[in-house]
Amino acid sequence: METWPIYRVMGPDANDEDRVPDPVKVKIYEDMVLLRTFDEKTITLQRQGRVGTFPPSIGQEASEIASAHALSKEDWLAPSYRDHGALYVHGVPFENVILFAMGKASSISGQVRALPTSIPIATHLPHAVGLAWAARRQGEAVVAMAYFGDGGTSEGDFHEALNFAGVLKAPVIFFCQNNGWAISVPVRWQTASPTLAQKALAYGVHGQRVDGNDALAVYQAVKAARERALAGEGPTLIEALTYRLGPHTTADDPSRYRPLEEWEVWRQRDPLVRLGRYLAERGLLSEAEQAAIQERARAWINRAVEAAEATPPVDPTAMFRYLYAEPPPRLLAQMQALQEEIG
Amino acid sequence: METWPIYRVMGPDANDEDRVPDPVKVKIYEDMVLLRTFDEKTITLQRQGRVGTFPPSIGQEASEIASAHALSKEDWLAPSYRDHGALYVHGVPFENVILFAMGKASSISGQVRALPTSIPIATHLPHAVGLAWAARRQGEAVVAMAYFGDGGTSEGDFHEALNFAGVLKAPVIFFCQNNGWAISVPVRWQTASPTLAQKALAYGVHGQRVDGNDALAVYQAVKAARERALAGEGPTLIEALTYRLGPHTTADDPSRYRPLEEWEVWRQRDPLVRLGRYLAERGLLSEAEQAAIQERARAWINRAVEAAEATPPVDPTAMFRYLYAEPPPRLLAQMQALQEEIG
Amino acid sequence: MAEINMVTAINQALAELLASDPRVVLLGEDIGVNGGVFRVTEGLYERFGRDRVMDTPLAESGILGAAIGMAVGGLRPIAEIQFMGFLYPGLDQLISHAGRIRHRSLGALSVPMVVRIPYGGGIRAPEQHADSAEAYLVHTPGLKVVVPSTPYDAKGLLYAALAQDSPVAFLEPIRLYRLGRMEVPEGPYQVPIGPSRVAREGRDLSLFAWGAMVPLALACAEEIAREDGAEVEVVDLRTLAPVDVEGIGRSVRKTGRAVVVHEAPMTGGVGAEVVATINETAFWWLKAPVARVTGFDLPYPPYAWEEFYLPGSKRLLKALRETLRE
Amino acid sequence: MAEINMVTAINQALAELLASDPRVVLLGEDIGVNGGVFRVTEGLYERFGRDRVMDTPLAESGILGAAIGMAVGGLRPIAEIQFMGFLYPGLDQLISHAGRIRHRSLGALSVPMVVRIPYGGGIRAPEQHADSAEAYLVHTPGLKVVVPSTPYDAKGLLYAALAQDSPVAFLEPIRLYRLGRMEVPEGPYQVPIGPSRVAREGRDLSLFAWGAMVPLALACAEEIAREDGAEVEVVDLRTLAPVDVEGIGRSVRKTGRAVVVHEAPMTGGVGAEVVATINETAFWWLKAPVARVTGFDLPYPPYAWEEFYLPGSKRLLKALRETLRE
Ligand SMILES: Cc1ncc(C[n+]2csc(CCOP(=O)(O)OP(=O)(O)O)c2C)c(N)n1
Ligand SMILES: Cc1ncc(C[n+]2csc(CCOP(=O)(O)OP(=O)(O)O)c2C)c(N)n1
Ligand SMILES: [Mg+2]
Ligand SMILES: [Mg+2]
Repeated sequence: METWPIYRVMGPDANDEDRVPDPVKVKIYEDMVLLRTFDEKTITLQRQGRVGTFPPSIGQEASEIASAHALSKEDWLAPSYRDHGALYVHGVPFENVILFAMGKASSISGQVRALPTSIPIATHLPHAVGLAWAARRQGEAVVAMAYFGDGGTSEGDFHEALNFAGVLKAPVIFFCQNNGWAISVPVRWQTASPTLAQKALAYGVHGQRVDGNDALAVYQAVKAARERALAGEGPTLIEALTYRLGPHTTADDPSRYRPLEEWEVWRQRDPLVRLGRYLAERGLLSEAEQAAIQERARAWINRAVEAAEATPPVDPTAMFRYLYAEPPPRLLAQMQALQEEIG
Repeated sequence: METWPIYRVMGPDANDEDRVPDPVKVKIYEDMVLLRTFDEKTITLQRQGRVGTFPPSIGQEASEIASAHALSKEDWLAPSYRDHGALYVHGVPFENVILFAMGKASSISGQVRALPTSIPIATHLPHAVGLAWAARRQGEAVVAMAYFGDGGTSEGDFHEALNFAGVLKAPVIFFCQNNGWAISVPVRWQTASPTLAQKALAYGVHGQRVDGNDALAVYQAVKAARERALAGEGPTLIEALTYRLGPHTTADDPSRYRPLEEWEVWRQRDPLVRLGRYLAERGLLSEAEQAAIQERARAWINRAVEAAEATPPVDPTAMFRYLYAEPPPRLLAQMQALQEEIG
Repeated sequence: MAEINMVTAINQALAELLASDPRVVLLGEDIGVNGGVFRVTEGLYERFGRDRVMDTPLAESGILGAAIGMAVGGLRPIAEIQFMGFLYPGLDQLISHAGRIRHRSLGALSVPMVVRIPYGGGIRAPEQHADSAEAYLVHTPGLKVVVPSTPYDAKGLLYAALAQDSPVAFLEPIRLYRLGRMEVPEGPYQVPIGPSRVAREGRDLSLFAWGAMVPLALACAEEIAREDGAEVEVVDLRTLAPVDVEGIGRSVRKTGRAVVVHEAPMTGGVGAEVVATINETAFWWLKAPVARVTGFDLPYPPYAWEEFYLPGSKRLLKALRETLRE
Repeated sequence: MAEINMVTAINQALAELLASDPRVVLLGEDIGVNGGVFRVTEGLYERFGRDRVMDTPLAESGILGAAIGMAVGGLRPIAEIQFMGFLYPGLDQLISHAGRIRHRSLGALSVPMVVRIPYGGGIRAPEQHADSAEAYLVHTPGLKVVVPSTPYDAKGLLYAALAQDSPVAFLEPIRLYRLGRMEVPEGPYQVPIGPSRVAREGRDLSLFAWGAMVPLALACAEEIAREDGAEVEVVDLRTLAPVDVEGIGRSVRKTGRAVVVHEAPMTGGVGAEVVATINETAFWWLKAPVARVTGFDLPYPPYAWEEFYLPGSKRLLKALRETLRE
């Protein structure tokens, strides 16, 4: 049986750190801070009833942010419900992320090459295969990357997508954030496979484990997978080992199922603290500079939330506008009925 | 990467042959002959319009028959459309198999512990997991075995079932007949995985390749998987390497997609000829005795087909009888309407 | 008798069933340690253990398929699908197998399983967490489909569901989970599957509803009585499949007018079946066309639009008044 | 113009589309080297190669999901599901994604894909190879559903389907594949999606049908004309979603009577939607209840029962006569 080493860049005996450009390291840090700040803020907003149910990424910022930084803007993203961070990095304005949390907007916007976040688990993985295939057929040197969780590996669509991708040698990256839990179900109840990366063996595709709290390792792993894909060497399944420090969503209470000790261990591995320490040690960003970044993020998010709340309420009939290029007669009649109803 | 040796019993450097009792060897041969005889007959009947579309097992008799012989009658079978041979071994009277081919009966009958043949590919694999779990909960020392093909490994339900079984350590055997083709699609277009057995690695379950044209090896492999399952060691995925010598079904023309040379190679490996030669060499069944068995099978099948054709046509309203223990009012009204319609 | 809400009523029924029948097992995502995302299975894992209250991998087809095997194999599985929008990856198991095994085995095997499915909107849930997909199930031969609208019916229908020889989809209106309390007896009792329930008698119009639309229907009926002096009969269908042909016909033959209300999109919804059933059983009594008041022919929208999408009292009252007027 | 059957008409359309639009790709099980189990894609693999006519692994959700990705990514995929009974494992992709991406992205993305699905009974096929599951699709917002009943319509609807900005389910009645020939022009032309087609004019009763029920409907209409002297208008719905509200209403307002015929089980079938649509658009013109003539509320039975299960002329003539008499 192949062994499945965990790729690290920031660890003691790791290397490759010079392959990540310094400005990228700093930008990843800034984006991680922004995401953390937003998630914390939004949990509060949710408690106040100002946004709906919300899935924070707290603890997963390294894999969430650094992975997306390794992509080109021409690449396609197929995100899950927890991937507003990656979407932001890929080009969705954070203003839009906030409006989406308020139920007022789509999860994507503008010209960004991304699908709306997939709510049904893992069912978007086949889309990534199709996007990758479409890009290749149209002669574009781009990849498609799907985000999903450890729980997602149990769904049939995970299997069908990886198998398709293997057969087609499609330029796809399957980016699995193994955050230890699928809501209340621990990975060991999710599968008897000792690792998720080795599931790649079932499809003749490359499998790669990476320390998901090591932003630089995540960045490098995705970069490498991307290069392999573009070189025609086929898809990669990346298992990023990380941890969800917060609740599954604001509707969830992890104390019901998750041992506090486990959480304590992972809190010590906070990817944001880790990258901050690294940047300080390397002289790339002093503690004071980091504090300033955090302060700016807070201020920016506060302003953006206020702005989002100040946007006018949704136009009730707007929901009729998008399903079809031309709404059929019955739908138009329904729209008119609603118009009358609301006066 | 683990290597995936192919388990053989009848090969030159193989052993274990003494572990299969001689009477079992003979019975397996007889049943293989009966299946071959029936399949050949039915292809003719279909051409004459006397039965509907029919999927013969010609070339796969060793894996089809010997696998079922390794089970206990208390075990549960979850067959596919091509598994009338296994069903017969497990207890479905061949008379019933014939009536089913005529569209007049269920694929199962009587007290046999088997599901109706699954028509949608691989969607019955989760049933085997449930059956195994039910048996265990009820304290029965039995296993469930699902039959499916190489194409079936691509379906999401294959994945979900193996993953469930792995987590539950359920006493299930997943018996995959890799006959090289899923209708017109060769295995290498079905998956980029070099073997099907290694897909077991994705689920932490045992994977086993076996020469599917070696009846004794198939028998032993299933026996071993069964013992492992009953010992609480969990499920096994068996990949039986065999070949479909005939068409996918009577509606199929393999010359459209299948190289004749490949077929020639496998025809030389006819499992029936191979087992016959073995039995003759070992003095278990002379050539004359084999000829007599074949003759008896032909006569029996001919009589049975005639008897089946002589059964009265179906009672039109019988189809209303089984869906519910008590048909609801609208269904009863539909039945009455049909009764009036046919007068 | 204690006054309890629907979550507690279902929980109580599940606990009693687990305690009294060793064949009963529960399976689903997050139903064990966590007690279910709606807390419907709270405390059952602790009491009955992991072999009876099974946290499964995240795979709906696997869950339903395993439940089918368990049911054929002699257990009485109660599977949970976390939200109705996540039933679809497992729909094949219900259509191709659960609903057919009895038929295909000519009665030799049956599939006595229950699938619990929280459904419907109105709670500001994230996208795709508010679907009402009962129409797919109702059109699937071999399945029974029930939808309680009160704690009492929830418990009684669940008992009845588990006593069937057929698979039963048990739809739980999320919006009603904690909306009201009523007296619910301890211990077993069945609410029969099949007959609808007249939730409010009336002579002027029959209003057909199920699930979370029932309280809305009742409220509108009261308002019509108060404001318009007409008496609306509210029929809680309760069982959607097999459809209560006789109950629907009887009510409309009495009132001569009908409205049907549901959350799902109009086109091809169960409302169409109700209209067709009325057409077949009460056509000559009809004094006006039957009105359908439904969700729009759109995917359920993001929650800021929810109040406009779902049928509310304005939309329903308008239809009632128009139908009464014709 | 050549007289060709429906298989050839679809094949011709596919070949022309592949030749004229590099964005078109075909994918499915056995559609390439083998030319499809019904030979609909015959010769296309040889002509356009494996990158355009793709034999896929055996996985319906994978096929439909990949097609969705291709469509969003700028291609025009035409996926094949080998038989309608095997659509169910992939249904989630249509319900959760194909039909929603445009809506959920507020129009930023669209999913211009076609899913070809052979369907229906009458050819002594094995179990589960004869389903008519159009009702599931019709109730799914965002999908369009078309069903040709002639070679001409098959080609024209396929062209129209591929020109949509929405996913289109293109249902091919297996029984009609080789049943008749008619003149079909070479080159592109569209049969518009939406409007139904009056296949036979009549003033006494409107008979709604689609797919393989259309020839049956026409034959029965002729017989009624001959034997009973009444003129039945046969409306081939052709598009099932979006439903042709106007066309249905117009015909019934003219005739005052209606029958709808389909192969699928009655309860919750598209026939119910037709009845409900008539109720809403022509109630005051109706002189009799609308009759539904359908398959029974059973899974499609083994083929020895097929002739009793499917609506045939006896069942349809009886309903027509009863409806004319009332
Ligand atoms: C098909 C489907 N089934 C169930 C759910 C409900 N659900 C939402 S998130 C979740 C757990 C997902 O766990 P994982 O894949 O590990 O991702 P994570 O939330 O940990 O990022 C479940 C069961 C869903 N969204 N989709
Ligand atoms: C879900 C589903 N999709 C498609 C089909 C149509 N079909 C029937 S058999 C077959 C090929 C099966 O190949 P394999 O699994 O290798 O089994 P074999 O026929 O070779 O025994 C296909 C595509 C089906 N029956 N079910
Ligand atoms: Mg997780
Ligand atoms: Mg095969």
